[in-house]
Amino acid sequence: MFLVPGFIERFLHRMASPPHFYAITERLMPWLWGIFSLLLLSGLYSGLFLAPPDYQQGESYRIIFIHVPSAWMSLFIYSVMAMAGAIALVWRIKLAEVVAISSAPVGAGFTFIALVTGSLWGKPMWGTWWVWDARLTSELILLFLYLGVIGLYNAIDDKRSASRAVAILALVGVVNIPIIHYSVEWWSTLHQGPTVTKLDKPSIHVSMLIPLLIMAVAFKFYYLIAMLQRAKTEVLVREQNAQWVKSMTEQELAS
Amino acid sequence: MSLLQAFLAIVRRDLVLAFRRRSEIANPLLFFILIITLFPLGVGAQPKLLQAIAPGIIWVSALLAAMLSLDGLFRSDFDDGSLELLLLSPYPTSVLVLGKITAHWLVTGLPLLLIAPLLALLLGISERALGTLLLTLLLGTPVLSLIGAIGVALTVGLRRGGMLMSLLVLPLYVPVLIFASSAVDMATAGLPVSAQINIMVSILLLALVLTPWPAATALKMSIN
Amino acid sequence: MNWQAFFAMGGYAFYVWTAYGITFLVLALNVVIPMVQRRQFLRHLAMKQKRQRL
Amino acid sequence: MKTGALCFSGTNLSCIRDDRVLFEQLNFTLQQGQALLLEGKNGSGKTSLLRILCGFRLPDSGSLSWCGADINGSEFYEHMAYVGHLDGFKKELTVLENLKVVKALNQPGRFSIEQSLEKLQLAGYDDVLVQALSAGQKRRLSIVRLLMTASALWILDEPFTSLDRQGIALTETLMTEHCANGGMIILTSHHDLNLSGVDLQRINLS
Repeated sequence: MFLVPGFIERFLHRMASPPHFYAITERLMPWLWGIFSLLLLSGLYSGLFLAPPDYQQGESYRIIFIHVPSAWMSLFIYSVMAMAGAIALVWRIKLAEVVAISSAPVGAGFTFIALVTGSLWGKPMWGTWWVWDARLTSELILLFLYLGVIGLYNAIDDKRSASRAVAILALVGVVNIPIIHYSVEWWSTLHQGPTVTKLDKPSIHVSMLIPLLIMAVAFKFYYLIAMLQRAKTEVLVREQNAQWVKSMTEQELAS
Repeated sequence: MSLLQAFLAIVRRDLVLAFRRRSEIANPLLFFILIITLFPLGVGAQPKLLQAIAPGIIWVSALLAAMLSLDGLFRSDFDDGSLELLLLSPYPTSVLVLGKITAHWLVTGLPLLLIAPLLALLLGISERALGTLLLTLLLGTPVLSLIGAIGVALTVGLRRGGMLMSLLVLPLYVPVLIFASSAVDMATAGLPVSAQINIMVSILLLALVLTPWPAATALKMSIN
Repeated sequence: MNWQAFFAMGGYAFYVWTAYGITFLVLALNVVIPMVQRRQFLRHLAMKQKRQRL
Repeated sequence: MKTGALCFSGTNLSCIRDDRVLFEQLNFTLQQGQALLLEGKNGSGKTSLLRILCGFRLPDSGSLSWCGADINGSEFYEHMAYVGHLDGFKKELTVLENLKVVKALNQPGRFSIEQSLEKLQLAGYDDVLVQALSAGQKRRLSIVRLLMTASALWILDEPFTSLDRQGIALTETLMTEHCANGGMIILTSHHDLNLSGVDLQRINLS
């Protein structure tokens, strides 16, 4: 924790205690929702209305505004999960465990979205729902990695050891993802030639890039919201014997 | 020096155990041959077709055989308490785990190399590709044992860990499958294979250095 | 641009709107499910405390 | 074993299992020559505590230290030996083969394999397969393991299970000897302990 400004260190320290985490999250949530909705609406508006149709793909390219940010998020969340896992393993910070496991279903969701939207985009463009294209294939394997993490967590009863297991698996996965990605890329160029890269034109017009970036940021905020929602539930389950949870449920009972 | 002795003691113990139990060596091998026999029955016996998909068949079967045998890697040690003693040893657990993986490979990976000529015969792989097949098996099967050890270590404490283990481990096997089967493919077509072999060597070295630590950590987690 | 043309998406309506529909369905589920779980768990905890007090 | 004073201590240990608090705020300090007996009903967390002391399980709070340092960064594992519910012997291997593996994995102790076998009246069983031994003989073999490895600290979970009266007396003598030589013992037992001259602490979990 050296080289970190004092106020951030204090913030992190407070966040590391479950009741504070719960309270801070509660207070943060409306703001996150607000920013997310604003970004989402402006992203959708500029993506679906303002951006002109693509000269090759017509209107169908508009799937890009959810497909590409989801694909980015799927990798981003996996690396966040692995980082949180590493912190949990090394410093045994309970909250890092919670963040790691709460990220997994959100990441799996984005991976699923990237696959489905990719397939829906591929049908009109390539004439088939599924091609063994390098990116779709790596995304599919990434989905399996996510499902493995979720399955492992649910299979182990003791939640603290389950978190350690998840952290180890996420770290192993994060080292493997570049290798898997590289191998799949290599495999697909070997087998079919780089003809399906109609989708990545060397440059993308600014009017399309801006909504894409707005959606990407909106999805980051969505991730924060969804992850924190899960984290809150997870913290409650783990801390159910603590006094602060008891008094909270008592208030619930009274009301 | 004594660390080496501890390592060798583990390898020797597991080899002796495997020879006393026998089925541990025979079952994965028979399973491997059996799956390969099933493929011609499933896809038809045209020599051209079989030759084309042979590398894929061999490697997918090798992955499945490795999966089958992996389940026993820590199972009996977990059941009889030897695993606890392994973890309480003052020597680094990762080295002892590497010993167990080594023994596992000697018992289940190495025999695959020995029956490779038989497979070449069954699937009509050309003679010039046989050497490449052997080389990919030599480089690839240890990686299967090494990566698989992490999956088993994570699931050994669970009642029905087998299915979960394959979900955890099979996606990680993708690079080995791709490079190994494409090397055999290329060799059949008479093309150079040094790129694939070089990559497989680096994957093996990487796995050798990087996998024992997470496997050891996962075992500590499983034992509680 | 009129609404009809907008919804038609140049003939790609099915693909575009299914993609957006599934996306927002998954996103919504990923937020709603943990909230429901939390409410259920809190209720379960409250019941447990009630039992213990009796 | 007599060099320097060894010391094993735990502070503020707590353990929660399946949302039930097994114990909280547990403290102990064990010096050389002392023994610690954990008492309590079934399910009171004796075995969980022993497993925490071995480092198999993380305590839900609190810490363990060996000679002042955290057990994971210290020489703890060179100085301890554990006998649990499972004996840790391979039943397809002979007694001697099993003990040779034990020897390779640990620092050599005060007694050789032969001497230790003799002490527990198992001399001559060297080439018997472990699966041919009776439950009591297997338990004695576990105690052989304690004698042949360098272990100042013995952690024993119900060491007297399946031992006959003579075996129990023998084990008690060995435990007394161990403490007299500057060893430490932590154990659980339903059997009434007879360790004469040993500084015995008790912790009651309930």
